[in-house]
Amino acid sequence: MSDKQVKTLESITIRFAGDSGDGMQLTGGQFTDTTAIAGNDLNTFPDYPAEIRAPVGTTFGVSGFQIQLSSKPVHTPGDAPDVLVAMNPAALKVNLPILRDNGIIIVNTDSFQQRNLDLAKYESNPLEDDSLKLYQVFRVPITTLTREALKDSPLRPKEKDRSKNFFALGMTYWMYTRSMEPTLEWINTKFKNKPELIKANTLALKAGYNFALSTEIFTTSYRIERASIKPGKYRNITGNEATALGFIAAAKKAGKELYLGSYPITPASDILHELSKYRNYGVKTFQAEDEIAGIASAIGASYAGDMAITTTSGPGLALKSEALGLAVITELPLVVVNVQRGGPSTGLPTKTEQADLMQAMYGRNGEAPVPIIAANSPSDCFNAAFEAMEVAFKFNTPVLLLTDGYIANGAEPWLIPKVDELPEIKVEYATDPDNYQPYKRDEETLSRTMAIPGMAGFEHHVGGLEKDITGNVSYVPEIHHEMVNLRAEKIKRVNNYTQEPELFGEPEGELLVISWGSTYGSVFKAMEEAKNRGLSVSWYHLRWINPLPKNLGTIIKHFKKVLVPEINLGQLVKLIRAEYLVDAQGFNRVLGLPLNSGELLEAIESHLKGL
Amino acid sequence: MSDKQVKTLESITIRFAGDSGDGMQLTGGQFTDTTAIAGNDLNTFPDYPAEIRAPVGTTFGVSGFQIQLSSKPVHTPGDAPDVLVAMNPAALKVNLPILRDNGIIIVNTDSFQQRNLDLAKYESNPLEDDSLKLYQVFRVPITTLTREALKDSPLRPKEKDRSKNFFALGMTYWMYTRSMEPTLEWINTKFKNKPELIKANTLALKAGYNFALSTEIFTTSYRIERASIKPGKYRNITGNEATALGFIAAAKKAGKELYLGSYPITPASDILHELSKYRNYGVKTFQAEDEIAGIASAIGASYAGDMAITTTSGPGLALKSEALGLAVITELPLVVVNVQRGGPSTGLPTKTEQADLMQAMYGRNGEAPVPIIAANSPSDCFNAAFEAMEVAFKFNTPVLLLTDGYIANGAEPWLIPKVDELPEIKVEYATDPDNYQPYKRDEETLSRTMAIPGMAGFEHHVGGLEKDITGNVSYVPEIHHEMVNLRAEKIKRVNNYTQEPELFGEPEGELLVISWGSTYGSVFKAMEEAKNRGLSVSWYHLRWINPLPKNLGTIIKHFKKVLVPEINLGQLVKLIRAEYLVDAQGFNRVLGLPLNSGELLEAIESHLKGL
Amino acid sequence: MAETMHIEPVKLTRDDFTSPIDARWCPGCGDYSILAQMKKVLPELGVPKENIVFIAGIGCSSRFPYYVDTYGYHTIHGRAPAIASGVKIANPDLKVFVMTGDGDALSIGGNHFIHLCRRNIDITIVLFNNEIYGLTKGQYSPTSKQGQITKSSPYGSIERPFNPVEMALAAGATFVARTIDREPKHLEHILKRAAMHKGTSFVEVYQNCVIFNDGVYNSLTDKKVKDDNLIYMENDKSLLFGKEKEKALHWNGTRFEVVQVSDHSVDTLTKHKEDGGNPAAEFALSSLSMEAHLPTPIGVFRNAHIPTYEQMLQKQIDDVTEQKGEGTLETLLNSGKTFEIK
Amino acid sequence: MAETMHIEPVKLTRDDFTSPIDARWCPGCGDYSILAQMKKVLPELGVPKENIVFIAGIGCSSRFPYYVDTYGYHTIHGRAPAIASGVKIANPDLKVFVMTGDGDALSIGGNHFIHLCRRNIDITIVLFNNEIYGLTKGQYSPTSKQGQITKSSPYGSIERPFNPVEMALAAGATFVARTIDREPKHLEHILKRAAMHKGTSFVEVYQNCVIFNDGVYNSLTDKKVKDDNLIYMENDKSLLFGKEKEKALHWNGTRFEVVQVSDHSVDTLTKHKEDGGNPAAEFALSSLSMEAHLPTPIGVFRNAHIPTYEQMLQKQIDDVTEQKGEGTLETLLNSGKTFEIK
Ligand SMILES: Cc1ncc(C[n+]2csc(CCOP(=O)(O)OP(=O)(O)O)c2C)c(N)n1
Ligand SMILES: Cc1ncc(C[n+]2csc(CCOP(=O)(O)OP(=O)(O)O)c2C)c(N)n1
Ligand code: SF4
Ligand code: SF4
Ligand SMILES: [Mg+2]
Ligand SMILES: [Mg+2]
Repeated sequence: MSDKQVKTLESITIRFAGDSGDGMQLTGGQFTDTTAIAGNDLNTFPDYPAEIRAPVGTTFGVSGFQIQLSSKPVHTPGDAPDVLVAMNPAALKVNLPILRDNGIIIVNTDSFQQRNLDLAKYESNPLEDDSLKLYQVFRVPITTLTREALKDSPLRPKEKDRSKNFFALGMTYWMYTRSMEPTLEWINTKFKNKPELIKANTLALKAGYNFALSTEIFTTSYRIERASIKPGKYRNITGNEATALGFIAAAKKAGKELYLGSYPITPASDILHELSKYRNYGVKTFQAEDEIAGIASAIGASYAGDMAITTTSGPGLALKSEALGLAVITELPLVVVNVQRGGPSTGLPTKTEQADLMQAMYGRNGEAPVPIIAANSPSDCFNAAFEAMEVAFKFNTPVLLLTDGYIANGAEPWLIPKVDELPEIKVEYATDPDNYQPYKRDEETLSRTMAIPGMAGFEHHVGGLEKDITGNVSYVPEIHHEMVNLRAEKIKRVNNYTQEPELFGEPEGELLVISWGSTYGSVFKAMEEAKNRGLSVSWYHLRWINPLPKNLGTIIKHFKKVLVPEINLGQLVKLIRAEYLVDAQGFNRVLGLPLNSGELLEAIESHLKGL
Repeated sequence: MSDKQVKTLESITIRFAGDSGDGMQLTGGQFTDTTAIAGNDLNTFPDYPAEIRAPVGTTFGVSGFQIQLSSKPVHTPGDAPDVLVAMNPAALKVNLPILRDNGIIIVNTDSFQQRNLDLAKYESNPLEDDSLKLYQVFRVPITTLTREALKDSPLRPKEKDRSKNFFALGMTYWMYTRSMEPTLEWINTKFKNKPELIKANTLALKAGYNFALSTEIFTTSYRIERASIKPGKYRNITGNEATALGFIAAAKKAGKELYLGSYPITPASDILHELSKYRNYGVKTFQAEDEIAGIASAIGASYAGDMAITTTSGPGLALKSEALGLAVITELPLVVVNVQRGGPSTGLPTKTEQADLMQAMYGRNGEAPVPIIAANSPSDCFNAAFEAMEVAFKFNTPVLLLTDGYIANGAEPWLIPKVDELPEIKVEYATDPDNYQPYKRDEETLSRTMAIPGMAGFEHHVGGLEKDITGNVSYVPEIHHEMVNLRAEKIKRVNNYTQEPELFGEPEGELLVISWGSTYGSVFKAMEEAKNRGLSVSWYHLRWINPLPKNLGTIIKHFKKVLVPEINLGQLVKLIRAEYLVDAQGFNRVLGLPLNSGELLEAIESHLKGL
Repeated sequence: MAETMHIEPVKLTRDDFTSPIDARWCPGCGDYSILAQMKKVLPELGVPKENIVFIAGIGCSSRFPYYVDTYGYHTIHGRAPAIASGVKIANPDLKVFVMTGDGDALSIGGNHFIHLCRRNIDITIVLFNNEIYGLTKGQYSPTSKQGQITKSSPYGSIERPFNPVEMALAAGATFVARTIDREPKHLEHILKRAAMHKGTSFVEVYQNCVIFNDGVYNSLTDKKVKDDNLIYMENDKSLLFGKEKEKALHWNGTRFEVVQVSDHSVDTLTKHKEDGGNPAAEFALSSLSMEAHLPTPIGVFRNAHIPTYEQMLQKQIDDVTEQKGEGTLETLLNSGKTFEIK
Repeated sequence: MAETMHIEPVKLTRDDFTSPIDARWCPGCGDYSILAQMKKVLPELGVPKENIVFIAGIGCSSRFPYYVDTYGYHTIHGRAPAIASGVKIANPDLKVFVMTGDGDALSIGGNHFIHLCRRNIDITIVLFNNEIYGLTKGQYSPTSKQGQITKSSPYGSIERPFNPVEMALAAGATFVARTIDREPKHLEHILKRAAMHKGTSFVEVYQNCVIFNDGVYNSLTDKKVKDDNLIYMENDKSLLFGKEKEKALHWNGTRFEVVQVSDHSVDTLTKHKEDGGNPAAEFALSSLSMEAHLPTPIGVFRNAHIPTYEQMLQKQIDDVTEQKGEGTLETLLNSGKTFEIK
């Protein structure tokens, strides 16, 4: 060990890639946890194959997990990985194009046999021709070495081979000076009833570590200093987990039971899975027969007094449109979570996109406005879910929460909030049965006066037809006009109560970047670099998209140009143009991938030049 | 007769109103047909009660039918009626507020008994207090007179009373110098198996006519000269009928069978009813189990080579969103007709509104653009349906056709087109099985290359996942980006092939009015008056809303202000602001009623003043 | 649930359930009878009025909630079973009714209907079957007879009807019954039994639409002929019918056949069993109404007792809570693998 | 229809139906067997390849169309029956298959499924029942057993399963059968009969999902025990099972019971009848699979022959055309009450 170098780096991006069966998501997850405990900031991007279970060894079946770790705050999993761990030819083939120039590749040479090369559609073996000459390639016979390490194990060969990801993990632990402890601990709990597996995986992990330590191949290991992130108690959390926890927390803070009505759909299903574990928190999950029943049952639960949510992804939101209109006209508190994915139609179910914003705004018949909030990052989903619920109950309205596949599956360390730092959520019901009118409104918020079944003396009717203040049907033209306007005005007032985002950068200048949702990290990175380069660009990242923040119009006036980066063909940019009559331009990529901050930076520069 | 006056009027607006059971729609229909044959131009507005079948005599149950007839071209059923025929107190109560000052009221005095007054919630008899003093009231004991006329009929008293609408009709025929012939003919065909009813209704009609002729009450009858409308063969047609015929005509011109998949919903059901009559035209109507199955089956029929449509109203369109996305990504020709009604949710099912435009534009997950066309008037629905189909087949795309309750139920004379004036619709299929690629595109239109089941050698797969040119699934980021952009670009090119609307008025000036759909008539009227008043205002009425016409940007530049009247809270106006960055303002009324041209004219004036 | 106030039940009367809103069905509509009987049943349930909720979709029938003075939600077309499921799961103390029509429940709402039956959530579904879409003015429905001429089938419908009872049985409803608007006593009795049942109860009510499908049940309601066409099923009783109860339905080992009572000794005649133990008999009985030459049974087809969905959910909540302890916000936030940054 | 080319049928082989696209199910998935048998059946149908259309929703099973070299449409979740209905009505010359899963057909698509069965459109539905949502990685489905632990039911599912055969019977499918992925001969035979049937035919295939629900049908596929648990129903034959065919299902007048063949003379044992004439027997047989202690029948539950939807539609078109004459554009435009303006 002593004759090896230790270099200190600020940050590094590693991508683990292999066949779907190779356990890459698990490997990535372990690396992530260990990294978090080591005190680095980090951000991850699991990029697994679509729904298809491809035959082993093909490019369709490649599963990847990317992590950026740093001693500085990071907000993205990194554009181009510095290191690629490729367990088979297909994994190499798929991921090579995104690796940075002169990047490190660790390959499992055992898997580069003709059959696998054919499956990956390689004409010749890339380890043997010069196609990798621009990279630093570490050739390791991982399978052989793993088998060797496990030669005394009673496991069958196939089972032994399953440990090879731990071998690979072990190597990276040495390379990036991570402790093996957390993973060893995890192995012990995970396989507590399968001692043979504990042994095998432990051996493989250590063998990998020792191999890297002792072999000549690796000459250098790297340190990444602890990040100076805020002290406190952390846990790694994915966006879907954070969303689930945000709602349970909101229910506790409101003294309500949480009700989820949902139908499984990628990439939203994990919220359902997560919430279904919390029976002892009084969480009721109802796996409905379809998305319509999912929202319909949530509407019923809300009507009956639970804190109700429904979770889905794009096609499911389309199906919920009609029922969402019912929640709008009957003015019930409800949060609809849409974890966006690539569209249209079934589209690209496992890829990320931001193309449901317009559907969220307008995908209902008639004038049916709802507030829209978007989460910025995995851990931010907690706050966004909580805040969505606060607004739903304050205004008695359905609220749409937008996340997407990228932050839903991605993970980052989350500074666990203190219980009493979280605000109470006040739920108000009618108190005077003699003069009860369900559509009587609070003067400030225009929220209607709720009473729920079980409250004696408040029996009343509501429904999807237009109505007057009593809740009874009315066809009077003026009442319809008034109600349509009141419902619209109520949603406009939401921004009297929500916090406005902070402007990043100078209050005036050449270019203003406006973004929303999961692009936060990429834009952050691009903006930091832009600042370094001294560019006159500021940034405003929206939290609430409907209604837009009050001060946005004023902010915009102080810039010559506006650029709106989105993972769609230009949706927020249309809202901004219509609202502020500013010639905002879009920066749009629809690749099923998170925005590339390098590309965005270029776009910023060229927009500045165009001035 | 000789001692009575005959006055000539340019136009007149009459409203028949009575209980749902009083046959007012039938009466209005007869008056309309007779008026058309008399050579007047006309426009009608049936305004029947909501879905509710109210107890007899209440205001909820009032059914109205309004018609404007004129010797000049008319485009609306008139803002305020000149004449109200009120068969009972409830009908008087409901309609009095819209009658013009000093208007004529013909009441059935027999029905003004305490019970009916109570049901209509009249505190005192309006015929006896002075609440009608601003009007010319004709008091006729219609029920008594009808019974008297039918005293020799063997019908039971209740049945006799059913003829009283013919008595009322007879009176109006005299007053407005209409011939009784067409209605007498109609009675003979309609009741051909019920001779007693032929006799009764004939007697009642004539009795009403003779009563008006001979009694002292009516001193004046009115003539409305023939309108100098284009010579040719006409028929009265409602919007829903015209829509149905437009599609059958398109199918004939394309040599295709017409397939409708639909679920009944007010006010669209009549298209289903109408089309189900045309079995001998090879029209297949499939009454589906819900709106989703309606569009899904139409997608299947289109895929298999029929000319396919689906018809619905707002909530139904919401339900169709997901499947419409499938039609977008598989690029199949299909027309979705949305007969708009008051929303949100169930809203006001029998009232009119234009609030589904944004849903039509954006109500789908992902980037899923479709062309949108809107019909201007009842008869124009024929052209709009035909044109929608032309575009659907030229571009292999679903097209959205927007009409609304007002023009769907309203009727006007329709100049029947000549068979060979209608263009052929060319349907193109792949011809070369060896190189068949379903997503290979025409260079000009970007339309894809279709082949349908049954074509040997062209077997292929399509589906809702993202795909490459072969139709097979592709998850390659760049292909997704390319396909999303191609689909968007294809729809943008629709306006290379569609006719641009004509600008009404000067090519430049102070104010430009931009409108769409059924407000055509009201805006036309307001614009005519504005012209008379010499106001500097021009008008552009959109036919295709997506894509917007190419020249609109240029036109807008020649005006200082833009006003967009709509029966919603401002939807087209948002599209225009976003697209052209012009400070277009909305004129918005959401009353469930057609736009009032008088109010619009005021708005035009005040916008001009504001300059 | 926290918000539910528990009040000592007071003796209620039908007037307590009379809504200030006048019913607006057509004069003579069968819906009035269902409303009248329901108002008689409600006070008998022993449930405080504020704990009663009527959920309906869209249709003439679905206007029902407005006409009873309880909590009522007139929702959207076809979704009432799903909405009601949420209501009941949120607050199991509530007595929840779904009021629906043949179009609402079996056309657009077919899926939610069968899934509610499958889950056995404690909800009472009352289906007003007039074999027509009333509200939208007369199109055929999934229960309309083949050949029926309607607005959307001017040359006769070519679709085969569903048998709602058979669908409810197959989907797993634990109480399944049929009755008729024109048999007020029977209607009242069946509504009451359904409402008292624990689990998903389903009642098909043959209902006359005077406007668009008048007389569709004449053979079962017309005094002159109904005795020969209608059988009142009663538990443990023979299935007698005819003017003098001279005929009976008798199980011949394979199917039901019509026999003369005089040809049998009474105790050898097949007795009706409601207990839900025999799918063969349930389906054989339910299929009779589809055959023109056989009498139509009304009464209870199945009455089975198994745990309800919400009972099982509560049990799961209790079990997990017992096992893991009641979750607090503190434990929630600090669960999973945490670590300190200093 | 005009575009359909009629070509003399050439003798096709299974290779003609092999798609250039490789199937991408998990190794060992039961779906492969269904694909293999289907490719054997297709050439036997006597239908030209270009007239065969596979329509599927979403799910592992719904990937099927890509893997046969015919026309194929991979649509959206649950809607395949409705889309297929449009395809068949548009062009009745086509042989249309719906390939679907237990989630696709019975959860989100339940309504379209039952309505297709009701209408008797000539379409063959093949339901891959693995009692799980495979594609979305393992949530319970409407056919999962109560108590099953899945991603979305970590403490066991509290829902009661549907019996797909029972639903298809109740909804009116005219051919209803069940088979198993691991019985290739039986599977092939049933697929062929279903495909040849005129009207809505329904085949439930018990299919093993090796990843998320492995072994769910072990009792029916494991050599050691299957003989005691599986009954092959054959028309007009007794319902024998057991290693030595020593046991039989016998109708005791009310229900099926298991008897020893030795206790009976063979021709007194109940014989299976597929003819669709007896709902009691159909439902009694279909309900057996829900009872743990009774054997599960595979084979044909119902095989009834009545006119199909599209035949009746064509007849109506012909009748109306005969009566009113064929409609032309000229007559269309000039129908109704016209008048001349000069
Ligand atoms: C989404 C949607 N689709 C269609 C309709 C129109 N619609 C309202 S009620 C109804 C059918 C009613 O039939 P049924 O349930 O039998 O009730 P009935 O009026 O006969 O009592 C239809 C098609 C609607 N309101 N919403
Ligand atoms: C509208 C919509 N909702 C949800 C999904 C997600 N989804 C895809 S397949 C599936 C269930 C598949 O189960 P099954 O039909 O049993 O097929 P299997 O994969 O088991 O063969 C679900 C929930 C979707 N694609 N679209
Ligand atoms: S239309 Fe028929 S069902 Fe509806 S209220 Fe009238 S009679 Fe009753
Ligand atoms: S997940 Fe299950 S059903 Fe899907 S392909 Fe794999 S084994 Fe088959
Ligand atoms: Mg009905
Ligand atoms: Mg499945």
